[in-house]
Amino acid sequence: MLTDLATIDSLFYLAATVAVIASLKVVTGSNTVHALLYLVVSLLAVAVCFYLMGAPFAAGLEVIVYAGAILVLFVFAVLMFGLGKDETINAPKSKSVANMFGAMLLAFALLLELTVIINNAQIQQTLQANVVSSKAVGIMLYGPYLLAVEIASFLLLAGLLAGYHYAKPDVQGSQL
Amino acid sequence: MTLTFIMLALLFAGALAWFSENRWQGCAKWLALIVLALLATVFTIFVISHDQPFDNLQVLTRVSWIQTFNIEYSIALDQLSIVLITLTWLLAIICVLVSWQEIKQKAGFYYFNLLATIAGIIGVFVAVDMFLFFFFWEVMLLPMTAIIAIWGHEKRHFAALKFFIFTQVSSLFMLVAIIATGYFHLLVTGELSFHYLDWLALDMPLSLTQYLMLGFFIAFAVKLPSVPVHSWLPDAHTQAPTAGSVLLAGVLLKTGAYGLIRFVIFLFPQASMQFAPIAATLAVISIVYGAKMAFAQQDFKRLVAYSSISHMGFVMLALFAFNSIAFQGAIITMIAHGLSSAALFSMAGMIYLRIHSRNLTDMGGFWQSAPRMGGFALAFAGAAFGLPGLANFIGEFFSLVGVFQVMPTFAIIAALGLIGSAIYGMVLFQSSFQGTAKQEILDLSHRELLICSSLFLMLLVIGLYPNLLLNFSFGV
Amino acid sequence: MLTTAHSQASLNIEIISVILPQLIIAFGIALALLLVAWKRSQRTIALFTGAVMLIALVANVSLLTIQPTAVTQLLKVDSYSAFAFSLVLISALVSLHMSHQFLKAHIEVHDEYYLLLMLLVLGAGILVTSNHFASLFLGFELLSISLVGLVGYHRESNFSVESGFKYLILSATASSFMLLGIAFIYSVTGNMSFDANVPNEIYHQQDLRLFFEMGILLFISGIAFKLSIAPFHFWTPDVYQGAPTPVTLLMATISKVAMFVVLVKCVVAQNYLLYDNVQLLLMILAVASMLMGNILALKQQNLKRLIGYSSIAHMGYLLIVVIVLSGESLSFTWQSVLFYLSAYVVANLSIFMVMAAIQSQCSSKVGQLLQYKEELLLSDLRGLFWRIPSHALLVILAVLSLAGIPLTMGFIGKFYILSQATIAHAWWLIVTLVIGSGIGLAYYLPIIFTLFEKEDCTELQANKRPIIEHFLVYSFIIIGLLLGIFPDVVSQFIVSNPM
Amino acid sequence: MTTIPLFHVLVLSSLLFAIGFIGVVARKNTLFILMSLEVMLNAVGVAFIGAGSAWQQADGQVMFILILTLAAAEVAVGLALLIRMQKKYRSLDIDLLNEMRG
Amino acid sequence: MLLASLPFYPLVSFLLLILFAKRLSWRLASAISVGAMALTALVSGLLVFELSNSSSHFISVDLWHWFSLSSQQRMAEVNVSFYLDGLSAVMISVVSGVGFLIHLFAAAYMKDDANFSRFMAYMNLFIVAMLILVLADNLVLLYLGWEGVGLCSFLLIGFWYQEQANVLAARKAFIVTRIGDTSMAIGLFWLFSSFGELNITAVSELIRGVGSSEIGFSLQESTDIYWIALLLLGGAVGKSAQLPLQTWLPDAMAGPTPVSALIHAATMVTAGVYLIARMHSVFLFAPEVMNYVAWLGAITLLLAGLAALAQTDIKRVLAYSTMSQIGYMMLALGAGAWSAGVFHLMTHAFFKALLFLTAGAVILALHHQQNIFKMGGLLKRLPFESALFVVGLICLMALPGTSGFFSKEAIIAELWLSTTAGPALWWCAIIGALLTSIYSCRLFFLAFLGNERFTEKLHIEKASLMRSALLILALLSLFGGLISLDLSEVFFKIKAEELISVNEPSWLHTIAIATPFVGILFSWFYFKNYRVDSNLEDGVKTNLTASEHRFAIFCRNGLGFDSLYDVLLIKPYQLLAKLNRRDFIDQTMMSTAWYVGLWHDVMTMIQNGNLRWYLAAFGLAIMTLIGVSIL
Repeated sequence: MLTDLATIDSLFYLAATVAVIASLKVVTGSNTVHALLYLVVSLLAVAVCFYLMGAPFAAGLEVIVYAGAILVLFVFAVLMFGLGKDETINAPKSKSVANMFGAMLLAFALLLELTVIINNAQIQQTLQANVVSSKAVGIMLYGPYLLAVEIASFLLLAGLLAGYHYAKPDVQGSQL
Repeated sequence: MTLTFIMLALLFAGALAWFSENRWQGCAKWLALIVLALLATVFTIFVISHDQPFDNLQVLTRVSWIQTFNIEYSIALDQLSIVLITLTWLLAIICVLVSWQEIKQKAGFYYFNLLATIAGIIGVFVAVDMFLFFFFWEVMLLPMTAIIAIWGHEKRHFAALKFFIFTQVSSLFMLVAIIATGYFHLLVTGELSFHYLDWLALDMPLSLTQYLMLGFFIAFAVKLPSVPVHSWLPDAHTQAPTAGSVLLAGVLLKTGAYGLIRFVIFLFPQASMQFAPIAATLAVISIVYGAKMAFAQQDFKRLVAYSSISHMGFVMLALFAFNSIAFQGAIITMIAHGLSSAALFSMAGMIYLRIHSRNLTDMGGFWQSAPRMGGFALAFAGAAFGLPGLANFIGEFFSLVGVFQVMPTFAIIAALGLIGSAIYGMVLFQSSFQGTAKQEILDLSHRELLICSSLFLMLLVIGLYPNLLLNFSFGV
Repeated sequence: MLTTAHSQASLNIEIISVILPQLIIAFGIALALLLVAWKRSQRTIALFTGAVMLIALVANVSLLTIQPTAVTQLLKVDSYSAFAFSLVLISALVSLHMSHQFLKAHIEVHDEYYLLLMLLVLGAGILVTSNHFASLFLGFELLSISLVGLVGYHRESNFSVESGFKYLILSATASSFMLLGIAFIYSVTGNMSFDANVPNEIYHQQDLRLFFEMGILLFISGIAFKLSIAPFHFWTPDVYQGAPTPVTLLMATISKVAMFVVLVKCVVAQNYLLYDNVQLLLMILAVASMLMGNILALKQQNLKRLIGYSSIAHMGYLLIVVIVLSGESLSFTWQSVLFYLSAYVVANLSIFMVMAAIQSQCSSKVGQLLQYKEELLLSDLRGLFWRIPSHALLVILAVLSLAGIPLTMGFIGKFYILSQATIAHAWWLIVTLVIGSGIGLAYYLPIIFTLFEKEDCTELQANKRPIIEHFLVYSFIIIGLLLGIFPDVVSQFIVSNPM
Repeated sequence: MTTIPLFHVLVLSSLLFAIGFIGVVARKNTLFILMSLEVMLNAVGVAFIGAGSAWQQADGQVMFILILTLAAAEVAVGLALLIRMQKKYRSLDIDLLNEMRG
Repeated sequence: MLLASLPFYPLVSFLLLILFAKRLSWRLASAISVGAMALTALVSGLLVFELSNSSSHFISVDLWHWFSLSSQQRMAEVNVSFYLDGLSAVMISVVSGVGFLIHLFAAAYMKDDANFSRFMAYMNLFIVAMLILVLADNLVLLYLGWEGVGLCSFLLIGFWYQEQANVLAARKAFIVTRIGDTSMAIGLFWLFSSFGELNITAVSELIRGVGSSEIGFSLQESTDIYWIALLLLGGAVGKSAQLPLQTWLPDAMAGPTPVSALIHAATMVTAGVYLIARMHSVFLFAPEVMNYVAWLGAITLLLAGLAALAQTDIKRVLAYSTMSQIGYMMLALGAGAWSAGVFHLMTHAFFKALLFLTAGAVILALHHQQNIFKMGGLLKRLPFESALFVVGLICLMALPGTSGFFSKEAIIAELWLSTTAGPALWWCAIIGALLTSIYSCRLFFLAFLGNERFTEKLHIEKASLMRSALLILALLSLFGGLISLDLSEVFFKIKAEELISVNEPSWLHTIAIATPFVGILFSWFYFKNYRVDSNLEDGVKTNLTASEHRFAIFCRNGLGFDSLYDVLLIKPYQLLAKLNRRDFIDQTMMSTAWYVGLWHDVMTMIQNGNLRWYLAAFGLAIMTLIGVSIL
């Protein structure tokens, strides 16, 4: 019954809805860590969308790099420097129970969706047909976009240097 | 090449004056004076010894300058420019003389600016490539603005700013018109050209020229100045140091009239003729309004400044009458006003030097202690209100006679300006030199006497023997 | 299954030589990292950076007359981009000199500063040569991120965090918008190269066209943000003020040049102007910039803010060229843009050079260290002319150039713009330009007047200045005058090549 | 071809983008602003992936990867700045940063 | 050559005096100026002699070519050249002769003034300008002289410039005459544009040529001539202090008395008369304007006479009387009695100069007391001056035998039958004569008879220079009428002379001759108090109070013209000037700057440094732009 309804379209819309709701929660949340977790949910939902759109490589990257690396960076920052404690007075208030419930609901929806996809052969088939394979992406990356990759590395270097400069401790006795 | 040499020499001498002043105090003015006299002589010899007559424009130099736009460094002379350049030389020397005592701070840089302005003005009168013309047009503004802004009176920055913005904004319209004409030339002949003589040969439709003409007209009307864009002038003249006012009133305003003649009327005769009623109306308003405003002023220099507006109105009216008599009148008025307003401003400077005020209410009864000064003041005021026998009368008479043949009503209203000029002339002279003596002042020194008497003599000579100027045809 | 036929990029010697300057910079960055590992010295790294840039500049000279050459599908080098990159490199060199003056007094070694500077230059180098949205985006980001690092570089400054944050967040937002725009464009056209033909069907499909136009709009607003074109200009004065002076210079010159060149490239290649809406959009932006920039700059006392506002207006003027662009006069358009940009760059370099000199001179010494003078007010220029005429002369020339007065390059630049606009009969734009210039004079001239005011402080003395500064000042005076009087010297480098 | 219309993907992307932008504008906490920026970038990624899959090209995904890089760099700088701000102002209220004006 | 040199003697003197103003002693300065004037008088005498003996009726000389005006029709040469014919001969004789005498007088009169040389210099300059005016062969040169005398008049009225009142009087004189001058200038423009000529003889010939043709001139030209004549009349009216531009003359009495004698009685004020006489050919072809001339003359004659009746200042009485006498001349000109008008001009110059100078001597003796109510009984104290004054007065009243009688009778005789004038104007002239004799008697009785009403000791100067000048003038006044003027060569008649004596009533002459006596008789009784003055204090008081009714004040203040002009012209002009002192156009221009500044303030408020606002603005801008592009 559930599987009948589960076409690629409907799954996509569901994931999209989850992403939107989760993003809304990110934006409106008051607790930093909660918001970050909602962000993870949103990213996961988007990853599902990617997957459904035939970009499994991108979906994987989304989960690994985005949700995995970047958000962890956030979490580290929040936890290490105690940023979570600083809440602006005007942040919207919400009940934590409702938050928990909502987060659970969204995560659950995503889980459900994933299982449906994995278990539904028809969907898998359709997806296979449409996929832009990671191989193609790789060829592109190291073919025409080779320079772009190089430049992206410099971009990361720039981010690194700037971040280092801002974050490094003050030199003792120095005005600058 | 001689003219180019003269202009470069002026700049060079200016720089020299600037630097040498640091070493030998007080040498800049001598240097400026000597250089001006020398170069004026060079110019005279050049003009006299030139083989071709200057009835028509004689192109002297024509060198390619900016190839991207086919812009040339091209200068030419004709009688009109010769006359105006001669006036420039005269007033330049007067300027140095009136600054003799007045400018003590940063004298070196001052004379640099003065000489640079003069170089720019000469450039304006000789340039025939329109880009070059515009170039000089702006270049002469810069040192002039500096003179106002650095050595001016209490509100100098405001005045300099106003002066600069008015002229600059209006000249941008001219620039657009120049570019448009240049590209129209490209459209017609397939070659971009900013050369005046090329443009003269160009046949342009009236629908186009009326806009182009307007672009030029705006710039020149501001410079002239004509009501309602005159409002920079009183401030600039009032706040400028004496030499600045002399140069402004004496020569800079003439560049506006020169532009009207050379570029508006000769380049776009039809469009100008069509525009003549409006221009003449503006001119008449300038005459009457200027005279009326001059009467209301309390400030000596401001009064003279407004009288300049009135006088230059005569020039514009005469030019837009399209009548040869009026045209001659316009040119004589230009010269005459150049001399007489320069004289009045010098007078203002001399008074300012003595009593440190330009306010008429602070003056009065100076005739008692300074009779020579009073006599000259009266003579110059007389020139300003068109006393026959002095140059201004010839100018106004020719202008009005000419205008009357074409536009009687305008001439009659403009003649009311004569009454107005008598009124402000009387106010000017009487409240400064007559009445009870408010304080004693020194009479003219020898240098000042030289300034006043030379100016007066020139006014008188032109007034009694105008053929000096009238013998020129000015390309009519 | 549609796959675009990407020609396999072959990075042969010829192509490498074409992007040699960029490569030199990139290589220089890598080497600099090694250098840091070997020896941390202010002097060494500064000299090294300077050398890298000089070599890149030399390498770039030969490219000035090059035929358009594609380097993979991402980059395309032509004479225009080479010219623009030369401008970038020159400004970077001047900025380097200023930065060195600014940093050398400190004990701490600021390798990252120089690295970021090189990264910035690299980003600009990529931008000016980019021929693809991807490279555009990367260059854009490289520029932005390096700038974010540099803007807040002076960490002791009160404004460090503020300006850094402002620039980071706004620039990130702007780039997001731009990316969204690119995504929309891409989703309609299916190709991200500038050379791609925009399919004809989008004229007929309403929804697609809507997305396409919105894409262009978002894309342009992203670029407009970087160019600080009104109404996306809000960050400009604040960040200009907060950033260290050499960095402000970078923002005023490099980022403007690079962004504008890429904007023109993109608009030219993709023929966006075929859409009336785009033209209207650009027109609104241009008019708003010309007016708002000039009006906001009035009565401004802080010099850097003033320059910031004036840059808004200048970009507005320059935008006119893009609006009236037409296929026939493409090379003329390029000439106008590049000439105006070089005039703009020279003027900004001149002003900032003097500003930096004043700042370093007016800084007070606290112990061994210099307390850098942060706020540079108009009144700090007072009487400069009588104390150091050369510096003041440079400022005068620069200000006149910005105001577009003859004798200076700025005037020729304005002449180009007016020529373009006149040919295209864009009278309303011309009127706006004239009004804008008029308002502009009301704040440019007071700067000059201030220079001439009677001196009251004698802090800055001519003889104390380093020789290289004098050399730079005099050479810029000469350059400014020479190029203002003989603009052909510059324009002959901006040769037209068949695209 | 996927069955999901490109139009819908773009709408989703715009929606996410709008949410992110609203977050950037509305939130006063700097951390939330950075998070919202991530949401925006992510939304752009959705659009690229959608377009790429609609055209069946790998370019979309390549762009997504590049955006990912950008996001990483941005977050690095942003968090570093955040830490400086925390140190200096003892607060993450973005409205404190308005010393420069006029 | 003699003619050419004429104005140069005073000019050289002027230059000498002005250049070495302070260094010259009184003796030297007066020698130079008076000597120059003597030379001028001598030369003009020679010239007149030469003219009367020469065959042609004019002498002319070209000095140099001034300029030429080219119009469509012809090239008008305007030269600095002099032209002497009968009319100008009369004028130069008057100017140089009377001028010389007045110089002589002035040298003594102004002896103690600190600025004596300057004064004499101005006087000389005035003579230069006046000679140029009368000798000019073209209208532009005439205009030069015209303005020149105006300037000198201005200078001399304001000679004692420390007094604010004198300054104002000078200004008033200059500006009011300038109004007339402007009208004349417009007339010149008009003349040139219709005839293409500015030379006086050439213009006359052109006009006569037009007029003599059988059909007459076209309508266009006739209106042109009408306007030209009217505008020239404007000039004449201004200079000659006729209605409506007469208000400056009484105030002009602020100048030293020789000035009043020379400029404001004998010469300059008659320039208007000269102009009309000179341009009579124009006026002849504009009969309406001739009519106006006559009427203006008549009205001025009456009103000025009326005003003279109420004056308290001796010089103002004389000033009004001058006005009224010039009214006679105008009346004559308007009636076509050219010769009579010019004749009266000449005789008037003699006796009015005499009157003024004598009055000056009296004033000097009374320490600059000019109020006739503070005089009285001078006949006994100053018999010589009083006698001369009486001579002047009887000439003024035109008692038979005096010069005034001959000239005035000549005018009155021609009025009745004149084509333009007529009985009405004749009656005006008669009433005018009556008024003249009344105010003359009033003046005489009040100042010279009765008791002394002054307390200071008289300052009696017996300078022989002064006295001799006065004496010669008195002789001229008495016997000047015997000079016969033959100006028939000069004046052109439009039609053949008709016999005039046919229809004239016989009683006309009787009345004309009798009128002054009636006036004297009337005054004898009416101003009895003044004459007898039995009770000094009361008499003055009662008379003063009696005459202080409104009408008298009204008359004394120049019949309200001054206040009328004040309200109509001066006040509005001043108000306008005051209101707009700051130039509303400038204000408008500057308000643009203010407006831009306002925008700046508004925009600066937007630039508030708030990051979130910047972001919102970013979004807002994009929304707006999307909105615009969708619409």
